[in-house]
Amino acid sequence: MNVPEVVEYVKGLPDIVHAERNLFTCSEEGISAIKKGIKGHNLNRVIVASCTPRTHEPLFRAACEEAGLNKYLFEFVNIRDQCSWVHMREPEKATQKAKDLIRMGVAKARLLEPLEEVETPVIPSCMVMGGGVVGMSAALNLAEQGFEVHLVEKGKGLGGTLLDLYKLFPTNEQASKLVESAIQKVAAQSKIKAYLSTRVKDVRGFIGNFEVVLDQDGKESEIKVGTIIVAIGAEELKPVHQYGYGKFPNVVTQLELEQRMKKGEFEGQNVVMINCVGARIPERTYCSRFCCMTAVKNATLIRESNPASKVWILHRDLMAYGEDFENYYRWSMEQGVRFIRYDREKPPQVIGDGTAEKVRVWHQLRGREIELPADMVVLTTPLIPRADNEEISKMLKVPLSEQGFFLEAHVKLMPLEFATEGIYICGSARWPTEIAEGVAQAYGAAAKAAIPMRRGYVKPEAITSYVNEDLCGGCGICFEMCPYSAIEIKAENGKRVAHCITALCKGCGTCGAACPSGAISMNHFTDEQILAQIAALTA
Amino acid sequence: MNRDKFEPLILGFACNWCAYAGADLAGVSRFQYPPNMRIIRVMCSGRVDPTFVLKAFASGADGVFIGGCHPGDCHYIEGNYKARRRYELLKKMLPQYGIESERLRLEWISASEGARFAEVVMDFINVIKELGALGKRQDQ
Amino acid sequence: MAKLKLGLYWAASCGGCDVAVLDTNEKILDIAQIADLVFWPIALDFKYHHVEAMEDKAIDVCLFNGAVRSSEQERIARLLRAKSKTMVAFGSCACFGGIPALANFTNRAEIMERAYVEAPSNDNLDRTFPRIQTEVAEGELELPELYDTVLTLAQVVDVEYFVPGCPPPVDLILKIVDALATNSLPPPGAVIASEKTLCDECDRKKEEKMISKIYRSHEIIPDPERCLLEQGILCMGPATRGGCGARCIKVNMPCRGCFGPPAGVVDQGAKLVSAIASIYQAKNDEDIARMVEEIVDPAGTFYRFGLADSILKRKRLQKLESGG
Amino acid sequence: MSRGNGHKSVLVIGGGIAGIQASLDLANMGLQVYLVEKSPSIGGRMAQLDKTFPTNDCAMCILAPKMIEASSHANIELYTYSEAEEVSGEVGNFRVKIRKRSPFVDWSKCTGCGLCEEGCPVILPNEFDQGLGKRKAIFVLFPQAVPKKYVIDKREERPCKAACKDACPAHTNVLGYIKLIAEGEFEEAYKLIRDTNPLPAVCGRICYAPCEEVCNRGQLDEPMAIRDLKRFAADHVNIEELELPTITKTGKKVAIVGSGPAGLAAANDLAIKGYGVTVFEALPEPGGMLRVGIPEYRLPKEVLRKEIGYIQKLGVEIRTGVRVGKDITLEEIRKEYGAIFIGTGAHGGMRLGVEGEDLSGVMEGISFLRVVNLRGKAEVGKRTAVIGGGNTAVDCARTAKRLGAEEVRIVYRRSRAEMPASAEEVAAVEEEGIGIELLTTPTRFFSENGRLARMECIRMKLGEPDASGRPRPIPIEGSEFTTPVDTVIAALGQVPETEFVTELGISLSPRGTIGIDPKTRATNIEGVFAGGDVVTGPAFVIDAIAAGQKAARSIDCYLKREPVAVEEEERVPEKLSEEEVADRQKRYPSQKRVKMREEPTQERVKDFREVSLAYTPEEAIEEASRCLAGLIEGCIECHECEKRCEAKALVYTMQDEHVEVDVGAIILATGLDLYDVSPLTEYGYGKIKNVITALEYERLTAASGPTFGELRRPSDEKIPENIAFIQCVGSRDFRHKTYCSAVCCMHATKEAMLAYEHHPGTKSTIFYIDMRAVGKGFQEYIARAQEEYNVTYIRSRPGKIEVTPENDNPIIWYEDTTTSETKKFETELVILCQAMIPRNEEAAKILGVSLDDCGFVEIPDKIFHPLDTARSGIFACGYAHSPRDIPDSVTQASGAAARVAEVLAGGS
Repeated sequence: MNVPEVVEYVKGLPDIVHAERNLFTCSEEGISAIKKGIKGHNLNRVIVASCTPRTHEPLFRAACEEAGLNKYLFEFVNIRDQCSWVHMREPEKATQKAKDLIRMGVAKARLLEPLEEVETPVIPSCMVMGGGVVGMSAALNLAEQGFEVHLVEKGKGLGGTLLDLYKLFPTNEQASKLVESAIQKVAAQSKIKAYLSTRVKDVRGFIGNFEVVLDQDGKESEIKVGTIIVAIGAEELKPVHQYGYGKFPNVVTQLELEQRMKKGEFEGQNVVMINCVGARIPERTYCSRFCCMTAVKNATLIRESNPASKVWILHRDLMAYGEDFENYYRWSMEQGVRFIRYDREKPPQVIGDGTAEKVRVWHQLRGREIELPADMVVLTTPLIPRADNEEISKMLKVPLSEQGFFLEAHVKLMPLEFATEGIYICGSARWPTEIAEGVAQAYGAAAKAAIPMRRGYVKPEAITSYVNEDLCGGCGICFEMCPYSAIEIKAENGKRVAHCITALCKGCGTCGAACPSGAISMNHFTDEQILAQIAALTA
Repeated sequence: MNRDKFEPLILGFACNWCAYAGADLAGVSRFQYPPNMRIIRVMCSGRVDPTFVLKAFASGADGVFIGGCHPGDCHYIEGNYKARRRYELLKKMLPQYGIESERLRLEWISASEGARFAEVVMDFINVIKELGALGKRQDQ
Repeated sequence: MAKLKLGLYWAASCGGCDVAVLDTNEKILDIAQIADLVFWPIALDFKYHHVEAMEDKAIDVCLFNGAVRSSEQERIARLLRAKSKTMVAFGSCACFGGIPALANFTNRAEIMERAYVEAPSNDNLDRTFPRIQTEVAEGELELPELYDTVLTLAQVVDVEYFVPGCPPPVDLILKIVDALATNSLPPPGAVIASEKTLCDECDRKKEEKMISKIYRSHEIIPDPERCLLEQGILCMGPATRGGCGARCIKVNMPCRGCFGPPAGVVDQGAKLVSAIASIYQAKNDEDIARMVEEIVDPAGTFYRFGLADSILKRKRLQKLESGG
Repeated sequence: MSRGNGHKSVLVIGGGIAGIQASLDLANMGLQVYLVEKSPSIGGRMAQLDKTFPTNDCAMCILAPKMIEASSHANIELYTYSEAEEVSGEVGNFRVKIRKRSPFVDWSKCTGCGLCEEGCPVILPNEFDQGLGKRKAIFVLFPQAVPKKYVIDKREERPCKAACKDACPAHTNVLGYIKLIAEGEFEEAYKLIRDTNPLPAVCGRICYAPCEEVCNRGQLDEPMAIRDLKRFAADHVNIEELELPTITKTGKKVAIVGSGPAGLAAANDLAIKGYGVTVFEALPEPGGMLRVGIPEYRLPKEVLRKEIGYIQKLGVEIRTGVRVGKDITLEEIRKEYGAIFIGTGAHGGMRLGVEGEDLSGVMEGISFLRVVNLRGKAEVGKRTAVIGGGNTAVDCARTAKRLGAEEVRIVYRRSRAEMPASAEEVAAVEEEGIGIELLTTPTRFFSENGRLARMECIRMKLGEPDASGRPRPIPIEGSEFTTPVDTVIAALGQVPETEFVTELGISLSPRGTIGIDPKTRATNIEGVFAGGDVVTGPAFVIDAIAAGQKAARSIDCYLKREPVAVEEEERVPEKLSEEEVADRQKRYPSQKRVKMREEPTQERVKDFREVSLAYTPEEAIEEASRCLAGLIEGCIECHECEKRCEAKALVYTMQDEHVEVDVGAIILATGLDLYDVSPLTEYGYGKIKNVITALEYERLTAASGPTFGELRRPSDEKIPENIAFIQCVGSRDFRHKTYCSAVCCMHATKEAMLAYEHHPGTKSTIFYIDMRAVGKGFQEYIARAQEEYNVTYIRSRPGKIEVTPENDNPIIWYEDTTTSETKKFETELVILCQAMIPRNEEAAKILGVSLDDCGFVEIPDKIFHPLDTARSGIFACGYAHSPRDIPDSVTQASGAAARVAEVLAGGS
């Protein structure tokens, strides 16, 4: 599109004092041009017409603020992603559209009002949901940093999945020994208050002061915390009548295998493991990241403890990603574990009556079907979201991804945070994660939670609703609109009037649109501003 | 104004989290679509007050488009449900004003549906081209 | 101090507003105390030429009720404007178009066709229609021209004050008369009624604005204690200006919006569409379809009194001419 | 003095996405962070990516806000272009010594505007673009660099003293434009020359080249052919199509008297500065001596017309046939113009002062040449004698030869050594069969029937040096002799005609030239300036140009009411010392100068065709590559950037700086490097053009990349319809890297999708061993690639890549493991997913942190302290820790930040 023509046009618009074009507005020189402009022409409004506000609005708002202009007196017009990039074959029309969009932006900008972000205090304490190794690590880190931690565990004791594991990769240390040391550290840490066989019943409030109702076998109690970390992990899929599971006693899952090994009740001679059971299939499309490595670990342990044993792993792709896993994968081959690749269309069959006896599989490399003797068949199944994810997501008002795990705000920008401020996520609750990765994420989530708690206050975006009490008739329709119950109907000397709790309000505007008396106006998106934009559309 | 030369002017509302993001993705992926629509960004499709729709038609827009999140995706949990109901009632009332209900369109577009955004906009523009000008711009 | 010169006129209206002035019963004497009536077609035998003879601004206050939908009404509206210091749009028709403005869903040709041809009692095979000029033996007869579109008073001339209501309640009339007498009128352009909505003065119990069915008036006997809208009855109260003392609500009938939009609202109908659709509980497409089906005539219901003053004002003429 | 208050601050080494994220988290926790990054900008590898999986949004859109936040955060101090040199002390209080490499640019002044880069003549491969694109010696890492500051890539000392630039009166950046020619950038070379000399094509032909006399290369073997290269550059450019600079008008007007080199140079510079310039030229054609004094065979009129045409296009109006003093007076001009520049040169001839000089057949040299140059021909007799020894005499002689004179000879009163004409001119004269009679001067001319027939000459001998420093010629008594002659041309020298200036009262020097203040170039009359031959007496073209430019600068100051800017004093051209010469001779093989070919003698005398033929491009490049300054890598210190920098930010002598900081903890986040895959000769990287690496591909598709986002294959710039990716090139391979680089599976799929997005219909094939797409949404991403983006996966590790010569298409030989058949797969472009390696050896050594055998950081307790290195208080994240993609690096970075916060709060 013809940018100089647009710049000339903008110069002609009323109230426009200065208009300039620069190549990279989001680069340092662009930012300093804005600041210089504000000071030079003592501007009271700034408009940037370039890419999308979704990525760079905070950047330019900060620039305005640094130059002494209230950051809500800034308007962003998208003439790249929604104009020049999508109308490449019609440059003149794209240029005209850019002019219209900027004219509408100017119309809105004229009516922008300065808004102040309200500082709300943050209670320096955190509730960690989930007492597994991930939850404990986050709790220990925050406690060491000096914050009070409420560690809430549904089960009877701390430790989570690690309690069921036998030995851990890569050092083959006893899982129980590690869990023990972690639990002792938690016990020794005075700042951590652990709640066992306790469920979170209700969560109200917002970043800085969440009111949480806990339910310990019927006994309810309430705690107030500044931040929440979700570390409830995930559970192993129990395959339903696949490969004879549930029918043959000697067909078990990897977790069940580890429990037997832990109790010393395992003495398999010919073991066949089948990977991707119930995973990477149309019904459950995702790969659960480290179940291959669990199989490799257990297979290697079997070989090491019983050199006479024969162990096969039937896999579709061996996900030994990174350095340690690839090295361990090669080490397990050296220990005699045999790997056979099978195709999703030609899955292996478990044969036997009463108990599994052999496994028939199409051997890709040899190009024919072979049979493996098996006195034990181990199914490697993926981790699946916990059953109560749905309930917790509704309670915390945080979304779940398609597969049912918790959905973080942005996979790269904010991988350990939710869009809802003050609530953080780590471990397999976000996505199947092996222990070391999970612990690292636990520390990450602790770091994110520590930021508001250390600062002591938060300043949520000032885009909230505002009730003009002279117009409000108290009909109460707005109350029904708000999922965050951020608007309440107060009864003052016999009269009903609506009132917005700015800290709770997310600024969606549903109440503003529904308010029949026009008493509710949405800061930064007022009716007048939007009507002005509409009028400017055809001006 | 004969049919093929007529260039409709369309006002679009797009919710910041889904439809607007979808429009950006269409941009990043360079999906081309006709330039007849001007988008106003709102925080949620629930923010779109029927007053805005009537004001758009009154001031000369030939079509009004509202883009929101798929049910269940709304960043504010329920905003899009409210938008859907207001839209359905408004669609019944518009013909009483002589405004074909097809001139108003509500679509669910997620942040990852760049291609769909382009298709839907292109289709809506063709529908409006068929319907012809609303005619309000002349007697403005 | 000199008595006020008071003029009243009735354009496209039903005469109810004039009757409402009489409803002041004995208080009419108080009015007589402070004002002399100089023009009131329904009640006193003044003729147009009397008004034309006056100097400009001779009439202190003109209470003009009724919408403007013919050439005569427009002429007199402009005449009274010239002759009056203060022009008051008196009643819903003058303020927002009122019931007559529902004609904006059609046009002059359809009205003529209906009234002079289609109406069952007609016997008008040769389709004679009234004409603006007709030559007769005695001379030339004139009739005012009927407009396609009904206009509010303010759309024709400048108006200082608006007294809504169909008809305006008695205490409102007294209030304006008293204000005129004591010269304590609010600044020009004000609507002499409450700034808030009807809900503010409706003392019915309000619990939960959630409805899952909409009843037409004959389908339900509403509970007199509870808010009508919460019982699924289309009450326009939330989007209608207060000040009428909720006289309809008191007789267990839903508000129909005759006091027009409250101060903060641009289009009463649009706000009602938004509010009612938002509180209708719909879990799926069927529920939504049921809601739409239960609101039989949205435009008619939501713009019963305010069509002429709404954003769109009328049905597209182009659509009517092409038979749409 | 050290900075930082020990336990409350942190050192982060490595400014990639991991380092930035860790710094932001720590800073937001209120801790002071020192972020040290080796390259001039933070951003790391992510900045080189076009899009990032799995969301496919553009890398820069994610990275730029984080970089800006890091650079403007109160608690973060950025040390880019710096390295941690020494770390001592223990957790809780480390003392770190940081070396800040000198960028030779004062970053407090540099605004990142890029004017310097435009002028820089040194072109280098751009490492940021994997060598596919180009950058200059002064550069910024990438357009959105943070901080956006320029850095000079200065590697070696310039092997010569750049004497050429000092010797040139206009101080043309000789070494700069020769370097450009050596790099094949001929048009850029012309533009660089034109910056300091408005008549490159003219000077490229007739300049006396003082630069070549002092050229340091001359001390080795032969000086550079600077003038011939200048001409080559000028001839290689279509001057009429050169785009014009944007000029902002000042509204003021300047008059210039005389359109010779001085006048034209002043007009050019003043026009560019926005003044309305009018040139008054007495002759019918502009150009002064260049037009009427220099014969066509030395300076074709067409070349001169084009260069003057360009100056006219700048807005200069040239009024020919207007003699100031006759058709218009200086006074009238003074009323209408803010300032006047007089550059009327020296067109007056000198008389022999002998009897018979006024006979017809005896002509004065300058007017002879003027007639020939204006009308194209003149009458010369069979026997012609030219009196005088300067260039004008040589021009007259060779012109007379070309006009048909059979026997032409030059008569000069001193000896050959004193002949002012340049050696090449004298050699050319003799080559063209023109005799030279030295120590002879005419004393009398005799006529027959009114026409010149004979002249009497006398022999001379040389005596003591006269005022000009040359030996005085003394006639030898009795040596008179007569010789028949038809035409005599007296070319004794030129004298300025300055009567017209007296009208304004302009003071003249005793020699009749205009007197001026050497500093301001102004005459004694306010607003009137002068320069060129009219001031100095006859000199060379380049001197006149330099005088015009200096006058233009003072006029500019005068009209702006500013004091005249003090010109830094003239630098004396330096010679190489003996040792330096010896050293250069050792380093650079001696190489003779490339001679410019000339028209064969018998042909060229027949007409006025141009005698010398320009270099061919190959010859020009060969000659230009001899220039000593250009023989080093990196900046050649030609000071072009300093000249253009408005912020005056260049500091060529800036040294490295050392800073000490005290920190409580350290995070190592040095990121990844790309493994060189050329040792995998079976894949032919480096030999087969259309086999590129994954990061090269990324740069090709990036909008800020060398091809602005067009995926063009290297061999023929064609956009490939069919491309293939090969996984695990160097990874999972005993001969190279045993580990899996963890990122390439998804990276290849993303790049395949990009190809489809850029050109719908493109078919991609990915050869893989295990498709390790393990992250959130990754499997669905792979499925979408297959369904919507025409990507197919073949499980196989290809054995070899060959190339079909006729279309450069690579052929991949592979065994399809599902069918175990050996197959051939022809494609248009192969992308090797190269292994990625850590680059943390130096940092690890300094920090005393051990690395494992694959080069990643050793992690003692992998389960409970996965980010703690062996040394307490030091943590690692990102690719330095272990192979991982961006999302995992970001989560680890926050983890490391938490561990630091814990340790600084006194934890374990």
